[in-house]
Amino acid sequence: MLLVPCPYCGPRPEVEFRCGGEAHIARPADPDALDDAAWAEYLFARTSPKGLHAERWLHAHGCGRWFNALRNTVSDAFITTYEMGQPRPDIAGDR
Amino acid sequence: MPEPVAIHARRAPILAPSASGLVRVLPPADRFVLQMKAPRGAVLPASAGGFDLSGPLNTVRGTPERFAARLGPGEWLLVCPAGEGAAAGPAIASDLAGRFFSLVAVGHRNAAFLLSGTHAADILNAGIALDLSDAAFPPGSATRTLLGKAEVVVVRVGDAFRLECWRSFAPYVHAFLQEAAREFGCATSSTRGSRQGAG
Amino acid sequence: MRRFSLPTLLAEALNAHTGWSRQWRNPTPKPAYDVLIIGGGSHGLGAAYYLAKEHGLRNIAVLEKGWIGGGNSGRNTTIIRSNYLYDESAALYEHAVKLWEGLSQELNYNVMFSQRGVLMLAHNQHDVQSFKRHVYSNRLNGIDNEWLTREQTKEFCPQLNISPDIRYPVLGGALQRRGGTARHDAVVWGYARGADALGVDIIQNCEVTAIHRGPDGAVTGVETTRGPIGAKKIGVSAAGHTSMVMAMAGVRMPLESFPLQALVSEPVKPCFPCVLMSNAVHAYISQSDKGELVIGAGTDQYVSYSQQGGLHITTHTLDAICELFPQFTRMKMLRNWGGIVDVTPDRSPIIGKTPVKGLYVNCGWGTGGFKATPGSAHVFAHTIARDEPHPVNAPFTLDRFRTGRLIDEAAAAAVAH
Amino acid sequence: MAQDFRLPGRGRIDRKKPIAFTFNGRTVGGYEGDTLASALLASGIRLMGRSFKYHRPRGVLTHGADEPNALFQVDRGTGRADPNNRATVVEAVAGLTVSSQNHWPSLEHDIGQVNDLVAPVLTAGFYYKTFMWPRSFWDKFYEPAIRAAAGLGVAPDAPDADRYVHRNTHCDVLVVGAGPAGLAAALAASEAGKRVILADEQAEMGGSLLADLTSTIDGKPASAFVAEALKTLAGRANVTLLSRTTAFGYYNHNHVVLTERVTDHLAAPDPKLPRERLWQVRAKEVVLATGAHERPLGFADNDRPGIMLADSVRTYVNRYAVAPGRRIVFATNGASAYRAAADAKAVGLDVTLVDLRPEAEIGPERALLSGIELLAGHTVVGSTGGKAVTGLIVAPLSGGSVGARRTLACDCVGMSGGWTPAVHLFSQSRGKLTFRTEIDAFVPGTSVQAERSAGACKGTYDLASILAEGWAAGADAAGAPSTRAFAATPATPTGFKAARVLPTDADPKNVRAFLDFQNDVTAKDIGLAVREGFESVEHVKRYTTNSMATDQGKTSNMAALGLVSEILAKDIPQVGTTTFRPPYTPVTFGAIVGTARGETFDPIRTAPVHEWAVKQGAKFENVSLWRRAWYFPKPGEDMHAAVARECRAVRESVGLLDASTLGKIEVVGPDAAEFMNRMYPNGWTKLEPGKCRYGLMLKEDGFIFDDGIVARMAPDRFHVTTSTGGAPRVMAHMEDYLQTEWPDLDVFLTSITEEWGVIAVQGPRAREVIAPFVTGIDLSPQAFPQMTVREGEILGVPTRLMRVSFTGELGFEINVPADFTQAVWEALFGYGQRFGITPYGTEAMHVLRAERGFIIVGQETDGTVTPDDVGLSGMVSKAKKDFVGKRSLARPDMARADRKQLVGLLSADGRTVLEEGAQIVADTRQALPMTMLGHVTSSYLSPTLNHPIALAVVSGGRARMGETLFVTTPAGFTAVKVVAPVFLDPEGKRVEGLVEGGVHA
Ligand SMILES: Cc1cc2nc3c(=O)[nH]c(=O)nc-3n(C[C@H](O)[C@H](O)[C@H](O)COP(=O)(O)OP(=O)(O)OC[C@H]3O[C@@H](n4cnc5c(N)ncnc54)[C@H](O)[C@@H]3O)c2cc1C
Ligand SMILES: NC(=O)c1ccc[n+]([C@@H]2O[C@H](COP(=O)([O-])OP(=O)(O)OC[C@H]3O[C@@H](n4cnc5c(N)ncnc54)[C@H](O)[C@@H]3O)[C@@H](O)[C@H]2O)c1
Ligand SMILES: Cc1cc2nc3c(=O)[nH]c(=O)nc-3n(C[C@H](O)[C@H](O)[C@H](O)COP(=O)(O)O)c2cc1C
Ligand SMILES: [Zn+2]
Repeated sequence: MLLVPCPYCGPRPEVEFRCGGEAHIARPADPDALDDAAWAEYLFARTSPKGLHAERWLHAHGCGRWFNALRNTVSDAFITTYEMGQPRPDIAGDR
Repeated sequence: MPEPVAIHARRAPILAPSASGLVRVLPPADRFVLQMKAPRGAVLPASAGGFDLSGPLNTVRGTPERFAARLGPGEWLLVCPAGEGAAAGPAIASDLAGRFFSLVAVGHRNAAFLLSGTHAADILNAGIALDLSDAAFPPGSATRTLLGKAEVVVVRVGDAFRLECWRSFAPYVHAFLQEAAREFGCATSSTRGSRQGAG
Repeated sequence: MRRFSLPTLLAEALNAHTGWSRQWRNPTPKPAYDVLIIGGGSHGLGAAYYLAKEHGLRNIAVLEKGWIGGGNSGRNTTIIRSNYLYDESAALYEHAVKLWEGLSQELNYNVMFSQRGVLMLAHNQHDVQSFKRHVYSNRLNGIDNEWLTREQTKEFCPQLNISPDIRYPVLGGALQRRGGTARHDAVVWGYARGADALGVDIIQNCEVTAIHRGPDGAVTGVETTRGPIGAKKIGVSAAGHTSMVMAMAGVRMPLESFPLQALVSEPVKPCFPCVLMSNAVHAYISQSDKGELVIGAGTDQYVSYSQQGGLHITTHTLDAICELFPQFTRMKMLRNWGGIVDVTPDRSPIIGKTPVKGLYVNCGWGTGGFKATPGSAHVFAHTIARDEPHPVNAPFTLDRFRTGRLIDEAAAAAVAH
Repeated sequence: MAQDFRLPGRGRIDRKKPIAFTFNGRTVGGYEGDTLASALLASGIRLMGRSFKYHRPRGVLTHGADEPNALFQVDRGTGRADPNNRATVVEAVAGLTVSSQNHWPSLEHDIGQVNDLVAPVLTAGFYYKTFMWPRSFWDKFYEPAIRAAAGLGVAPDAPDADRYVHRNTHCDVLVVGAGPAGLAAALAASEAGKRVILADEQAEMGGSLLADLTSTIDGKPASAFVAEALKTLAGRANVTLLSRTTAFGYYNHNHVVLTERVTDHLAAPDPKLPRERLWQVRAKEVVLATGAHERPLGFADNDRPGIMLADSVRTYVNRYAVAPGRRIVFATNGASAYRAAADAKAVGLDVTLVDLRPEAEIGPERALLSGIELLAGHTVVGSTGGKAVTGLIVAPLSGGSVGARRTLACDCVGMSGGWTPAVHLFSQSRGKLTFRTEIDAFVPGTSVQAERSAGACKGTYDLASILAEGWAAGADAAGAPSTRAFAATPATPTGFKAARVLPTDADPKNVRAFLDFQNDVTAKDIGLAVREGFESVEHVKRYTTNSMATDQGKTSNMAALGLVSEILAKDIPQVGTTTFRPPYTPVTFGAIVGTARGETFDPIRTAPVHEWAVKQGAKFENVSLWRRAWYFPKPGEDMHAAVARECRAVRESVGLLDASTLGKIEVVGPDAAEFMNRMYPNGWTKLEPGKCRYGLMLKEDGFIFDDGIVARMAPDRFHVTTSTGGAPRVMAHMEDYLQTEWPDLDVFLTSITEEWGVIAVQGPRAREVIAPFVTGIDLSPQAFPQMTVREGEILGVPTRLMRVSFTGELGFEINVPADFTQAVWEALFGYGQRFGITPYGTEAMHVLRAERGFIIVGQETDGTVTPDDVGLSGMVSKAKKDFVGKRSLARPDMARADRKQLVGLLSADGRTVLEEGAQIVADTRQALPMTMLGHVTSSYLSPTLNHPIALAVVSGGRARMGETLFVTTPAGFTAVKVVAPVFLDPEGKRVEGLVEGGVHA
């Protein structure tokens, strides 16, 4: 079980959280402006990288806040967390 | 028209309160969920309706019967004795006038337990994965978390722990705590009625 | 290729088994192949086998970054069934089951396909309705699947606790008698041996690190840890690593890779007659020929390539197993491991062409592609050889996510594996 | 039985506490402190089991967790029997019923032994090569035979009588293993005041020192060091000592999981105690001090009972006061066995030592052998005996050639092939191993988690160094680095000359040198695997099953990969190891499950009127975590009769439903209406306070996700309801958008599902029933029309009273604070008697709504259904620019004419109640596979219409009105007519209560 560093509460057991998948896939401001392919890309395409992954977490059974995290998908180590709406920090990931 | 019937409904909590035992069921209370936006650096009110809101996240302020537990950056669980909510609600609202907030009465949503004695933390740790030691969770701490498969709010009141859960989870939480408390002695506390099998 | 049979086995027994030779060669990669398959799992090896056997191609290599079968093919709970709801899926999985039924003989390799029956339990009214929907749909698709009453489930699986007093009482079940299990490793090795005998080069310890494309965008070959290899066509069959491999060709996939766990108990004498699945409580269990209880757990919630998940996921599954089989709490977990499964939004696979010319993909099998192995390999080979899908895999396009024509087995039934 | 092999005056057994248990029906005596293995050996019992494949007679090989051979069925009474217990770790307890496994009819005379005769056929992977013909024989004959032969013990078949619990805990330093390294680490770490947990899987702490009678530490006997260390640790409040506790899993982020065996060692445990306790430790730092496992030697017939590890001989002698034999030959390639030989000699046993190493390569350990015959430069080429070893066949080695054989008569062999550090937990933590050639072993390399190893598990074998290393590791882990030197005498004899299979003069074809004792994997099997192309160690493992047995190869791993490296002429690091996985030793399911059994398996959520319904004799159904009243049978009624009566009551008079389980969310804030506009396809801006509206919720993919009535309580306040099962996911879905997509909106969500109990009062008399109790609300139809909400009081307590109907009848949903629900319910029920008020359950609710053609999300829909599919395109605003799901509805496939659409079906024969889930075809004469048009989503015998009715989704259904289609039945097909999906009151008049004398169609 991961120890997830909630930026509000500190490290907490994973069971208190819900992982919301890849971060920074913002809902298009004007969905109608997108063609089917672009809309499908928004809905379904995911990077699923081997290495650093920017992802969303919800401290569901804790403070109730969503936040972003950078995690290494090979080691499962959390590199950093940051608030919703913040850009992905510029950290070079070691594999 | 039929004759009017003038009786006042009585409160029937899901578990009957109990006065003793390692795991006690507490009597009904009144409660509110208060929410406000709390971006970093925001100045939040220090109190409302007599509830001290000034504590940082995951702490509680007040007395064992009347307290404000800050469960999220902008979320408090306010608890007061049954009956006091009627006056507290408007008082809180008026103290917060001019702000964007949400105040929702949830007095009946929760059931509450009190665990005391030297093994209180051990019993809770049968299902709670947090560090409940004095160092990590001193008196004045409060947080939402999981006990086994139920969401709970744990509030450290002095040496004891108050546990709140949603009403329908109370029988589960109670049974869970009873089971965990078994090795530490008798954990009596009565439930109301049976929980029948499915048909 | 030396044929396997009882007589040859006996002869070798007298000969201290010195006469056996390699089941597949260990070739050095050639500079170029007609077809490269990336991924030496059962699907990739199977595709190579059918490409050679049914489409007359000979210049084929399978590139495997580690050891063949080291991916999900070597770490799954081996459940095989074809009682899927939608016509498209039913056709695909049934295509596979039919091939399973003759696979040991076809490959001259005993894959121990054991049709012990797969029983899926219904625990609530919604399950009952959903399973009957499956049963009827399967019937009209010519696939065996029958509804069992509560008592009949107990008859079929006497170990089952059908007491009405348990948390989620058993209300009945859907049984596919032709479903069962197979020896996962044997499937990999059998296809490898078969493909090798047809001239396919199986190249292990050869990780693809880049995909090369020509001026017209078509693939021209790959870069690997063992050097560049040219190719006219490339089939990607990399399961949990598909997103990474496809990214090498600039294609973003509707996939996420999650750890999926399984465990075995210590081996015991036969105590469990069938494959039993309960989706409502998340339990999958069967007993292997060696005697272990083989138990499938769920996926962890986050993307990971670690082949390792949290104990709470396993716990959740064992909770359910012990609720249905309270006598098993004294059994012991012997080993617990994880694989990396590539999950699509509609939980159905993608088998077909890609936006890149010469590049084909077979992926998205998520938690349940072992059962499809022969069928999937067979139609994937067809797709690669003919540059057009077999009718069976035609609906399983990448494009369905654009059009919305999903094959949403998960939404329809919420059944995995 | 006499303990003929018990040694006098030594050992850690408690001679004042004799115990007795039975083994295969014979009574065996022993003492507290014995394991089953030591007690059996004390009684001279060597034959303890049969191997997996060849059914070879086997005795105990080890004295600890690595035991592959001596596995027992242990019966502690009803519901307390289980298989595959290692005799070396199960403590001997009075009254146990112990039996050996995997033989028939008896351990001594086992028919399965024929397998040993045909062993040449049963090589690695033989089953892949045969049993294929004839095809049908596999299921009927071959596989059942293979299965019957496989497996070890017998699975329990009675429910477990024991309980298990969990404990989550945190510490600064977790020390695993309480040998010298672990003790020193714990002392150092705790000195710094940190919270320390020291765990050891054995009954006593001390590790190898418990069997060490010669070493002194800082001038005191090793045992005194252990005692003092434990006393110091026990006296420190910051230390938790956990004996009988195995750390079995090292997971992410220093989550280490241990099982503590609480009662198995007690003859009459306190019933309050759990059998096992699962410790889930989150440690800031971990010190691994798990020791090393001794390796067997590979030679022909190295598996006879009586042949065991040298250090095990030493342990049985010193710790358990048992002579595993009287004439013992030690065979070794290294130094440590010399100590074992010396200790055996010291108690008067007849000892010989055979060393593979030539005289010249033997180090100072030579001195330990005074009075002991040493055959240096000798190899072992075999053993003699049947069910017990009678001799060891040795031969001198000179210049690589094997000299004349000689049989050393003996009743016990202590073999030592060197040591393998127990790097299991380190590897599980994902640390990378490195290979140290000089000790022929993998040791911990780079750590990945906050962890360090010390002692033999790190390849350090000298006692003084181990202690110092342990101390430094503990201090370091506590963040207070310090060093301490320990004096330990005599110097530990260490070092060995790596050997895989010992040189032999026999034809290798005929040599069976066992590597994996349990799975009967021999060196030849490894050779065969490699020859057949299985070159990766992972392939070798899977093809031969080496290291896949219950001991997970603790004694065999190194041997196998060493052989592979030899055969392939590759360095061992290049060959690599197989993956170490949890658990370190097998863990009971019970420990993992803990309290999640019976009523604490999963919460059973019950609604406020649940107890009342129980008393009424209601039948219940599970809906998500909830248990809801399904129907209320009266004596003699079956489900159909009860449901029909309940339905009629609602149509004709009035019924009561506990609808409290509906999800409810209070949406509050100045932007609440805007938020609702974005979340739902329909419009909310114009909904006035006091009004209700049906809300259909889509996911971004355009498919229906949930539905419910929404009441606008105030301009900035909505009371949203959801389906029972959907409540948590709808709340999560809303919160997600609110926090992550539209943080600019000033809206807050609060779950009020459990705050409000909901009583649905439905039927033409509904208003009359509630009227006497309601205050502050004008209930007249004009003042309180359909789809409105009013706040007032009922029985003097606050209510949100909604006039809504899911039955098609005049109806109200009374929301009251949950604890008041039962009182209100009882008042209504009492007063309503004059109208024949009838409680109804979920089944009647389903029938009633189906008669009116209302959908249930999850029944008519399944996650692939759009609003238009179920005839609710009217709910989708054309005016709104955007809402969740809008864009997806514009995809080509969402508008196909052949999409499945909601229709009604009437059985042509007027009798057949269709099965829910049944499939629909146009033509029953088609060949398989048939073209299916859709399926039945809901089906009932309508009590109101006295006719079967069904809802279905049918391809292009709305254009098929009046068509005859065919629906599957258990027996075949039945004809149905396609009709509109509203069977009753299409104009919706009944909600006004305008009924004249009931309805019968
Ligand atoms: C725990 C678990 C339980 C399961 N249970 C079942 C079940 O009961 N029934 C069922 O039907 N299915 C089950 N599955 C799913 C099933 O295992 C998979 O769907 C199936 O094995 C996929 O086969 P494959 O050949 O596509 O993939 P794999 O066997 O994973 O093969 C892919 C191969 O590609 C290789 N590769 C990846 N990247 C590269 C690269 N860049 N270069 C070269 N090679 C590369 C990998 O090393 C791997 O060997 C389960 C899966 C898991 C993990
Ligand atoms: N002479 C040699 O060549 C040689 C070689 C190896 C070991 N040794 C001797 O062995 C000893 C090594 O000392 P040490 O402290 O490193 O090891 P140890 O064997 O003394 O202690 C290890 C302890 O860890 C426990 N343990 C192992 N895995 C565990 C787990 N997963 N959970 C809980 N407990 C677990 C064991 O029960 C044991 O008590 C020394 O006495 C050393 O001389 C000698
Ligand atoms: C169907 C099946 C049965 C297995 N049986 C055993 C077994 O009896 N003993 C064992 O040690 N491992 C068994 N395993 C697990 C493998 O040892 C191994 O853990 C798994 O293939 C994953 O590989 P890895 O652990 O090397 O990553 C089994 C695996 C599968 C898929
Ligand atoms: Zn938090």
